[in-house]
Amino acid sequence: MNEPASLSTIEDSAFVELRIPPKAEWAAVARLTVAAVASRLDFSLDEIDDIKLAVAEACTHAIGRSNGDHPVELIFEAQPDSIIVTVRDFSTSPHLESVADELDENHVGGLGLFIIQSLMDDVDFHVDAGTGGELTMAKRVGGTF
Amino acid sequence: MNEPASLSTIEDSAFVELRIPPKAEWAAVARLTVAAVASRLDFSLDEIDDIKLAVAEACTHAIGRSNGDHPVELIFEAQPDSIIVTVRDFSTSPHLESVADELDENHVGGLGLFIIQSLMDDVDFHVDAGTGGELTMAKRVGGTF
Amino acid sequence: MDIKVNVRKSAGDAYVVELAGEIDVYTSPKVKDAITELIDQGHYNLVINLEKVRYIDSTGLGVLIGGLKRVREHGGSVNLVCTNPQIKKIFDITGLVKIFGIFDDEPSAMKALV
Amino acid sequence: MDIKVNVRKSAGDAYVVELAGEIDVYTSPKVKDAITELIDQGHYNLVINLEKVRYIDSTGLGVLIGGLKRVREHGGSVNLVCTNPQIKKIFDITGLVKIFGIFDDEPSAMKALV
Ligand SMILES: Nc1ncnc2c1ncn2[C@@H]1O[C@H](COP(=O)(O)OP(=O)(O)O)[C@@H](O)[C@H]1O
Ligand SMILES: Nc1ncnc2c1ncn2[C@@H]1O[C@H](COP(=O)(O)OP(=O)(O)O)[C@@H](O)[C@H]1O
Repeated sequence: MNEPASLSTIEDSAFVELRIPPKAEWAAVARLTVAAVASRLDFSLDEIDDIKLAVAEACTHAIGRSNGDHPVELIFEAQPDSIIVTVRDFSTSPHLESVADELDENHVGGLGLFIIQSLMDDVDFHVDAGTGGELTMAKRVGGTF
Repeated sequence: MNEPASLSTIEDSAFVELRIPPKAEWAAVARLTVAAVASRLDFSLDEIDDIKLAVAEACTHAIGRSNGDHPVELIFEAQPDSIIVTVRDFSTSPHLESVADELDENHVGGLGLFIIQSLMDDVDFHVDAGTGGELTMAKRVGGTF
Repeated sequence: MDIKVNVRKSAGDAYVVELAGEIDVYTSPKVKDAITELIDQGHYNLVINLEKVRYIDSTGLGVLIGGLKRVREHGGSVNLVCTNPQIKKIFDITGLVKIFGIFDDEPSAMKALV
Repeated sequence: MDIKVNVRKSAGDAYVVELAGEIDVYTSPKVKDAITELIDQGHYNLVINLEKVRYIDSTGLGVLIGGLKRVREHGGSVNLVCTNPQIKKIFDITGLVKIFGIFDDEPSAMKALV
């Protein structure tokens, strides 16, 4: 995506949703879609690359945890000055708990989660025994990194 | 997307779903997402451009018909040798009927619909008074155009 | 995912509208505004340079057709510069090649105006 | 959205693995296979050229780390060639700059192997 990021055109919150099969070959689709969404905001090209990578890491994790039955769901909330991305797997495998622990205790375990935490402004992981894991991350335009 | 299309990696049908707000600024996201999906199949770069344009035309129509309340929903079914794209608006405005007529009678009305019919192998439009319009289009790898 | 519009005066009373980027349902109003403004000012001989346009769809074509119709009412014309094969193809399949003059470079498009 | 892997013998017993494209969860197994094959053949001095890599994520880093660990067991090393700032940044934030030798061109990376 070597295009100049366009000026922000979002007035209120806008939601874009994407579902991909829980397989490695579809992670690239999530990456390109979030880049397209982020380029509607005032993010720099470097910031868009950061968001792309963070979302790819979240998908990789979700795909890895999946039992293959449910799609990986991504919700992109575009606000005037930030993007909030939620990645949901619907997998209820016990592995999920340990990921939550890693994030809760600020223990840098998986390299992927560490990258997400480094690139995004806010990261939150939440597990529900019934519905699976939900990773939410936010990045502000011209933010901290 | 000046990247070589990759070799086909799809064994069975795979579904990717996208929902965008019914506003002009989000059509580009649908375009980039479908290009990413299509590049998982054996389509040539020209064929991917055709699919992108056809999907953009369908989104433009759906956005134009929308009353702003419902997202535009796109379902991409990737098969080993073809892609099937369904674009659903959930708008039940009477305008829908006339679009169906145009397609049914092979009457080339809207330039956008004409472009879709020219670029894709199969096009079908279906209206349900309760759920809105649904445009389905398919393109085979190495197909007719 | 945006459009750049650059308008400049050329030889005689001709104007060049140079477009760069993607012309879709979101960006085509900007293109329309630029063309409408020129026509409102009484300029009816236009070259629209699409060399740097990577994408155009029916909303963009509609703007070009609309511009052509208006300048023709005043005996003017619109010539296009277009080299991208994918974009040429869209003019082909829609039959618009027969309506617009389409040229490989700006000097040829300009020369054909007069 | 794919990866090209090109392996070639260089000076001494060193090998160059040249990668082009995107290294992600889908493509990194191909990279891993190429590196594993070299190591299995007894080549422990590798230059991995990332100049044409536009994208890498943790799965790609994991493959590079895995390769480094294996060659080190045999007293070998892995040097990287990387010029893309976004990719350099990923090695920075993960602390991997301290573990890999990272160079601006292949001759420097090769020279530093021995
Ligand atoms: N910053 C680092 N420096 C050195 N080695 C690392 C670093 N981060 C991860 N590793 C190593 O890379 C391998 C893969 O890491 P990681 O992605 O965290 O594993 P996981 O598959 O559990 O997510 C592990 O062997 C780990 O020890
Ligand atoms: N192939 C064509 N040749 C000439 N004019 C055309 C062609 N296709 C469409 N037009 C004109 O372009 C304008 C926009 O067309 P169209 O997109 O079909 O309208 P709509 O908004 O109803 O979808 C109309 O004025 C139409 O007459």
